[in-house]
Amino acid sequence: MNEITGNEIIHQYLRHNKKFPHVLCAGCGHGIVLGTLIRAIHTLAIPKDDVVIVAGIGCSGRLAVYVDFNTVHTTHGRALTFATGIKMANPKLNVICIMGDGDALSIGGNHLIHAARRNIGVTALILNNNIYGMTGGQSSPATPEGSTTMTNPYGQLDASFDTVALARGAGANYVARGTVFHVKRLEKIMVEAISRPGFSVVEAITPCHTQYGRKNRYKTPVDMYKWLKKAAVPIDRYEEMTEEQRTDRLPIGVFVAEDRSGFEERYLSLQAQMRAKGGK
Amino acid sequence: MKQQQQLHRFEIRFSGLGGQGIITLGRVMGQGLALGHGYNVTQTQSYGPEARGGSSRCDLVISSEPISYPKAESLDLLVALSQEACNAYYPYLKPGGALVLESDLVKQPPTNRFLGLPFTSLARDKVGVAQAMNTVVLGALSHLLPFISQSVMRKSLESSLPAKIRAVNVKAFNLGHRLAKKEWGDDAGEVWRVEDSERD
Amino acid sequence: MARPRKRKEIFALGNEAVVEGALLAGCSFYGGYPITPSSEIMEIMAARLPLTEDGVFIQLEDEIASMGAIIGASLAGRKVLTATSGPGFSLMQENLGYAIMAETPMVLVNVMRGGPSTGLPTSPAQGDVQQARWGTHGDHPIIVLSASNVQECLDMTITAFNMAEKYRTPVILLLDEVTAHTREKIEIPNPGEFEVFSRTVPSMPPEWYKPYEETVRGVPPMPPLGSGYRFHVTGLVHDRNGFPTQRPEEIVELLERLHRKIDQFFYDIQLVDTIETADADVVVIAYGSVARSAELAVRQARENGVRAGLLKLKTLFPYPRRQTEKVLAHARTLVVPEMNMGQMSREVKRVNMGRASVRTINRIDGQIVTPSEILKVIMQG
Amino acid sequence: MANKKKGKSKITVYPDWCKGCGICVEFCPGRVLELSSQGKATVVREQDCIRCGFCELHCPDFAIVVQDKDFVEADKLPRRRSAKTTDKGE
Repeated sequence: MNEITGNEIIHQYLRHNKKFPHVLCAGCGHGIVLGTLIRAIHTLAIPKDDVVIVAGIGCSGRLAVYVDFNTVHTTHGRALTFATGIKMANPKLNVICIMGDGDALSIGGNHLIHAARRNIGVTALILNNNIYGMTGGQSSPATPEGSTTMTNPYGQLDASFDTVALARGAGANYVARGTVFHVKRLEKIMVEAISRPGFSVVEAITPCHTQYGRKNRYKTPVDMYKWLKKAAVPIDRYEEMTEEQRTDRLPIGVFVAEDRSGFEERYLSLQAQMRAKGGK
Repeated sequence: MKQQQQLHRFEIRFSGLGGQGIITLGRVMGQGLALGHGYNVTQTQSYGPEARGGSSRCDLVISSEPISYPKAESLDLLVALSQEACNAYYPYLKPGGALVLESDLVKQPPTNRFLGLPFTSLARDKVGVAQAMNTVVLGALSHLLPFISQSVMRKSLESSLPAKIRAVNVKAFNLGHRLAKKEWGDDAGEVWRVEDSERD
Repeated sequence: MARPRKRKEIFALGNEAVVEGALLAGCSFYGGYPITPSSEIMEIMAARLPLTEDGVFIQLEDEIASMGAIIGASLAGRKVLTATSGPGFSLMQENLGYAIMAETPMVLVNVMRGGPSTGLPTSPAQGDVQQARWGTHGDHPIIVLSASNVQECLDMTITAFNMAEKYRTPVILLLDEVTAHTREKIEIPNPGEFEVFSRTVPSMPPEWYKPYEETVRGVPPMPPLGSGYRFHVTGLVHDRNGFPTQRPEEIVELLERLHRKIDQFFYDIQLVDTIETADADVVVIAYGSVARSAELAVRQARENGVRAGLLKLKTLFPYPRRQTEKVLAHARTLVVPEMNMGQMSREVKRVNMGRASVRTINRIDGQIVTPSEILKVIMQG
Repeated sequence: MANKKKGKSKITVYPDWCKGCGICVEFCPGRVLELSSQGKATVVREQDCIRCGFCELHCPDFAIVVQDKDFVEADKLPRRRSAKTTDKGE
């Protein structure tokens, strides 16, 4: 075993002029997602220069600053719009968007559905922690009905978004869900998401014990990981379950996997066609 | 190109119903005067709901000098292709200005001094394409306005049209020019030629 | 004035001229969302860009996304354009601030229409002048240009791109419905007859590159994403390496540099045209289509024996203070006609400091200020 | 794969980077790690490590490195040679 493995790989992709440990809370799954993403990029052997990480605002948005890629930390909810411009301007680049659930599903919901409809060749990595963590624990569109937050002290009234159903409905080429407990599976998903053409959506369930857990029966980070271990069920098994068995269970795995060409590819071929014709 | 007649803010308004090709008419004429004849021209038009539904309007200001204010304020020539348009814009015609009418559509002219032709039926019956009505008007005006060279305007028209409708439009243009000469007389626009030569 | 080559002439809309100017300036990326009365810019770009070698056109889901996309494309090395009007301009303010903070060159054309809100979609107005200056939050420098006729739409678009690239900043070009929707004959300049400036890129090995380093001009070089210079771009206040900072001295250093890189080049940025101002007692200060009315009024006033002049603003912000002070040396009266309630006259009054009497003419009825209205005020002295 | 590797691991925890969240301690099948009185993960039963990789993969702060003992000792030093890097710039 002479290969460098595990965190030693990751250390090579971290920015050496940044101070570690990072700003996220102890036990926050976001670091695990970042590690997983780095391993996926390493597995695919993509040069650092060809990777652009575009992040939104929130805890997830802070990840970009720590990695030695081209990194763009954008405005709240708008990461996919920047990513769309970058991909169209230079289709050669691997553009990966890191967003939170509030970022991608609430303020950026419109951009998410249109990126999916357009099938732009970008990987959307949605870090779902069911809460607005950075700003102190307010409700997000992924906050489960009935749970308690700073802005829903008497219980969340509205239903939460099903990211997978939303992305599929909007036409994403690849849709998958993983958790930070099931890391190897998540890594496989990311490898596939990045290498597919078109728009890929990966929802990573990454618990926030600080802002969500403490108010909702999960006292420590470990409690949250135990919940993940128990709640997550591979999609094929989930499908065989009865409605009753499905209660409080979360299907994980790959939900959509197609190979439709991305918007940028379709644009380039249209351009070549029009230019060959010499205009209209 | 022969010596350009001196013009000092000659203002034309084309008006009528949406779908009559008024904007195209103004644009083609403006382009011919600006690029073909070398005048300074500004063309403005009605936008939005006004341009979609009932009435349509397109203005040209033509001048030998640079044009400062681009909108038409006091019309030298009003082309009215509907009764409503005629009613609405006649008050903006300057004293001594000319009124050109679609004589089938404007049944109640606001004055007895006007030049009329049944442009729509001419286009439909003599050209075979009712939509070429605006080009018949363009042909007629190329006769009426002394500062327009018929051949230059026709060339400009041809250059702005796709090949498949070029022949029809040239036919419409020539028809308009011929009939205006016959019906309105050789010196119909003489008033502007005289006025301008006096000014210089 | 010997011209070696004849220039191509076209009979074009103001909006069309913007496209011609943008393409001449090297614009290869348009992202936008249609809105009256700016839509022709987008429509023509949609037809033209796919026919060029590397031109990209994309219609986004809204104006917020339009700004995001063009900023992204600019970071990836493109010269980028978007155009909008009224409500769309309001939506763009968020990412406009980002572009200022991340020093991203871009040109934003706002064809002003009547407001507030949906307002008067097809009527001209100049109600977005102060929004262009202060619309996005926080203290920030901004370059706002204007054009009053179709030829200027072309020329000022080229200028806007050059300034955006030179100063690494968004540049707003404010047009109004009249200018955008007037057709006129314009000349397309031949290559070589106008300046085309492109952003400076770093010329040191990547390891030594500091993305927001202090330079003499205050403008750091900017590599395109993916060219080997990996760095962090953020809308947060950042240090020289691009990383977020909260250290007071680094905050001040960044924000002061953002201002200084514009402030020290006022002579290059503040553009005006003057007509008969040398001896004028009454000077009209106008911009956009109203400047055309003003020009006619000034000429008529001269014919009537009044020494009138026109100071036409082609740069609205930073406000051309020096050029205004020049006319204030002899002007007794300044007349400021605008299609708003007095947005630019605030700036004029600020510079005037009570020296001349300032007369404003304000129209908010969706109509352009006419020459006769201006003439009347000039004649009153 | 696990048993074959039992007792052959070298585990390093960087205390500066460890935030003491306890994930590694809780889920380690060999109970190799414990939280110290300082609240940091520490290696207490290295010989029981089966190199499943859980702690390394699940450390949110990249503070744990698990290596092959024989290999590290042969090298004498924790390895710092550059990996199969795909970085164009380096």
